[in-house]
Amino acid sequence: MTSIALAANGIDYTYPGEVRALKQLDLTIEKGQRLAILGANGSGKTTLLLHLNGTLRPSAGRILIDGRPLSYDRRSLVALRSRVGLVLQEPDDQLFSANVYQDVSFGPLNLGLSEAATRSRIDAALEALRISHLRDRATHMLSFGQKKRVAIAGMLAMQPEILILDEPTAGLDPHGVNHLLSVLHRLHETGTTLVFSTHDVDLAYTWADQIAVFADGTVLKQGEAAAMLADRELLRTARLKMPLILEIAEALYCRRPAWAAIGPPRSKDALLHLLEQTIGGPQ
Amino acid sequence: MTSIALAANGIDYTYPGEVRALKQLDLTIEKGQRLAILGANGSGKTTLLLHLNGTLRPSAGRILIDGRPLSYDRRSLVALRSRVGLVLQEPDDQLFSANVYQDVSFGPLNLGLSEAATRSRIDAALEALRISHLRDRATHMLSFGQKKRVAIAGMLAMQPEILILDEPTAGLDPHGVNHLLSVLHRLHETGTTLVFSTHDVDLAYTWADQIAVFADGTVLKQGEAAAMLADRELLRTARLKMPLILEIAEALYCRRPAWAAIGPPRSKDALLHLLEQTIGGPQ
Amino acid sequence: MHIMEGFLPPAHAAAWTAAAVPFVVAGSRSIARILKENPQAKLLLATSGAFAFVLSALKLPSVTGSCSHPTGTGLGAVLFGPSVMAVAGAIVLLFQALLLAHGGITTLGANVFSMAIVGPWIAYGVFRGIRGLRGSLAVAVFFAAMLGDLATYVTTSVQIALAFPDPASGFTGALLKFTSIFAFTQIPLAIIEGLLTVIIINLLSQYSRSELVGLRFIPGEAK
Amino acid sequence: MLTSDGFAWTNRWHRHHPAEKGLLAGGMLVLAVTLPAPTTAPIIIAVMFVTTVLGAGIPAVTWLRLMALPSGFLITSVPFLALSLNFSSGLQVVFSPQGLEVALSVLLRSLAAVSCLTFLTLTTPTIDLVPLLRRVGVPPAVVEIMLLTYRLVFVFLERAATGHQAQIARQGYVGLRNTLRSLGLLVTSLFQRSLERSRRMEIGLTARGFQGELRVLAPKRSISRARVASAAGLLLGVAAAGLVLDATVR
Repeated sequence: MTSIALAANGIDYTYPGEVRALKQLDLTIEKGQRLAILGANGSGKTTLLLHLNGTLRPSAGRILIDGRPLSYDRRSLVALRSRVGLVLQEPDDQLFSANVYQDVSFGPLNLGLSEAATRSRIDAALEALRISHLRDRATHMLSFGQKKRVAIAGMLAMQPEILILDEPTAGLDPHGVNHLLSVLHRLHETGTTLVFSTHDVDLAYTWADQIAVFADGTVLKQGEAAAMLADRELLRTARLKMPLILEIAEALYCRRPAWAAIGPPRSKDALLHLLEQTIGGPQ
Repeated sequence: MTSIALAANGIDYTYPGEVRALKQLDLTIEKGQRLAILGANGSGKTTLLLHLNGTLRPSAGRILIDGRPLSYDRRSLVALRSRVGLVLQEPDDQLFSANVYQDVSFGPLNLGLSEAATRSRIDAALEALRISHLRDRATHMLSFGQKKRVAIAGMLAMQPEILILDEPTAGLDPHGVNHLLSVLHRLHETGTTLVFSTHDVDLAYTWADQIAVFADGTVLKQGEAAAMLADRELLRTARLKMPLILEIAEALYCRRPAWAAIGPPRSKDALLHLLEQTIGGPQ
Repeated sequence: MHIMEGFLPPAHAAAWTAAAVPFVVAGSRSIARILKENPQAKLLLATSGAFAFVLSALKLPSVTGSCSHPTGTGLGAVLFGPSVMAVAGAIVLLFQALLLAHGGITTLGANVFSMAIVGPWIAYGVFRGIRGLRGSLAVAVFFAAMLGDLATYVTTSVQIALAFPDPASGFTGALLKFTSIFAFTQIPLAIIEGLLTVIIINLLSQYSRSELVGLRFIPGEAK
Repeated sequence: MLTSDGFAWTNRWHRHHPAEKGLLAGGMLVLAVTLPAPTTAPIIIAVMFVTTVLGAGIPAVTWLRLMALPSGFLITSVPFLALSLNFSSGLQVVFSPQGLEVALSVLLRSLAAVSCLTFLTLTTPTIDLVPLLRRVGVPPAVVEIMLLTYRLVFVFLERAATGHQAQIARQGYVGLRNTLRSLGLLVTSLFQRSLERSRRMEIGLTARGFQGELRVLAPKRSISRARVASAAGLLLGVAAAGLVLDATVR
């Protein structure tokens, strides 16, 4: 049985004086999982993520870490945040220092690590994101994609067990997305639990183990990725569309029901392969 | 013959003290066209757009408006900007007023229009973007997608002949993208020339008449959308990928060469239709 | 430290407003001059004002546990000069009153006088003085920000003491009373703000040299 | 972001002409500081509570929270008005009945004045009041700067809030030293980004025809004579009631 690392249990939240809120939201994050929180803009995804690392405190309901409810005293929060790392969407808002190396050092130093330990953490984090060559660069001279990687490195240097990323691919071009996904892939393989929010159904489909479909401040349904995205009714409610790969595969399946046994293709290549099987090779 | 509204002729540009630049760049914008400038992040697309409305002045080469080289005195620039409207990527860079109505009024007033004319321009622009209900709202209380629409309305109220948009869909969810595209569609039908920069090949493929493939500060090639995106060599050089629809269609075409006569499908529906023709209806 | 709405008797409120107006008008004139040469400077001035407002909205760790915030007087005076600060400060104080109900309209004049005029001028004078005596940048900035803060708090105490003299010992007694009450919170805060301003100016002069030169904080490099 | 500002833009009276609300709040404020506080102030507080909460529809909790904000200032200063220092025979701290009377009256006057300001803060977007400054002789350039400042305040506040959250996620603000360092870094980055923003905004506004002047048209709003009359009536009523009550008490 898989064990649950972090969970939200019926949480409610209202910003003072505003309407938008989380309503009776449930979410479970299993150890070692890749979970996508999929929803339209402004549906409250960021607000949810800010609850998962204790930045915001729910007005009702609980956040559970290792099955125990989180208490909001300073010590518990510090302990939580050393295990749960959150990277926000906009890298410009989270890079504070003038150069890359200094910026990445912020977290480890706050953890109270020695200088030597901090330096090796920084090296490892820069290496993991393949940006060691940027170490001496000024943060404001970096491109958007580079800034994003530095922001992630800054969190990685704290070695969280659970890494949460808010819209990690937003604003990245295809090349930047691929680079980021390969970094996340390696992280996942070394045991880090990954949670990310996105409105990109194609990304969620090809990359997540589980998807939590999010709309209007609550999780409508959480489950295995392909099952969530094949549910047209659910997608309509959440104002999302079906991933193109799945839509084409479905068109194929409904014509040749027997194929359904293979399971839906999860990548472009799998789809092209399926297509080849269906209509035969080049003539 | 189509007439050329705006063109860049062999322009070079270097930011003071930096490396990134435009090099020997050529671009032509035809009247009534929808042109996508497609390239990776940081390739210099924004720098190019800032030349098209005279914000930056090339160190070599010329910008041609109606075939005449642009001169950079104040009057010519004011005249140029009343015809060429530029919407920046980040709406917060362009919205300066506390409420929506006031903000949209800025451009028309700068054109020297009367109060009555300005008010009718504002109403028309808000209507065109389907945001009349936001007229009394505070700018800072809008969502990102709403801000983006207000920024476009502010430009539209100046009734430019050519509307240039920098990464118009960046940060928008599928719903927001659809809304924006339907607005742009109506604009195009009423004769506005549209130019937009993007790194989204799928968007460029389904939405542009022509594509200028941009890399490392120059336009590699400009031409009909499908032709540009079918050129694997060109895409590789520009670090772009082929649109998924085109890739699947190509897989189908190379198996049934005869179909190539139909031309490539430009939308998801066209692709599904093609697929249906290929493998027959549901069995 | 803001004197709250309605705290001062009308005559005092009016007198302090009258005292503040000439400085704000002079500041506006110098702004108008800047704008004539360079109309785009409007953006920079608004940016400075908004920055000052946001600075004043940040919470400082306070010894007394109550939430306190930096005044930004010293930083503003050192970066933008005291005459511009009179206007920027007045705008910030007006916004704080209207937007947050913090401070007040009737006490605006008194607050502008202590926070946007006395504080910045003292800070600026101290900064120039210490720099003139070849004191280090850090020392100059620390004392400018700290003494700017303290000057503001002493001015506020004077304003309150003038309005409410002690029944027995008059103005002197009242001043002693209020300076000592406010000292508990204000002296530690002034020190913290001094330290914070040093950190900020250090970071800025390392990494934003060109901007600071543009603001004439650091004289441009000689040819 | 700022709770009070949120209500100012969405309350029941947000479309009413700012001059109407300005008249009511400004008039009451004048009454609060000029008429005898012990009798007038309670009436003003009651009237402003009713107009803000029942009239404009602001939750009572929000009203109370904003009214409580200056309590820190009152607590640290008002009690000391009732104490007197006497130097005649060494230093003596004595209770002064005369001072207590002043203290109570200042307390009431301040609260009444704050209730007027609170009404304005919660019902009227600050930016609607700024154009009124032009009428009292503030130069147009300064008014334009204020309009722009207002907008930028929110842009920067949002950045500051996000930056703060990001620093918390990286264990900033733990302990005094760390807090000062975190705050210093936040302010510095905010300063740099603010200047960057002002440069980019110049480009954005130039594209919209900016040549130095920031002229805008406000949405059309008309002054309601009925509301102006009722505000004036209310002011007269409160003034009369306060004075009559004062005369009776004496």
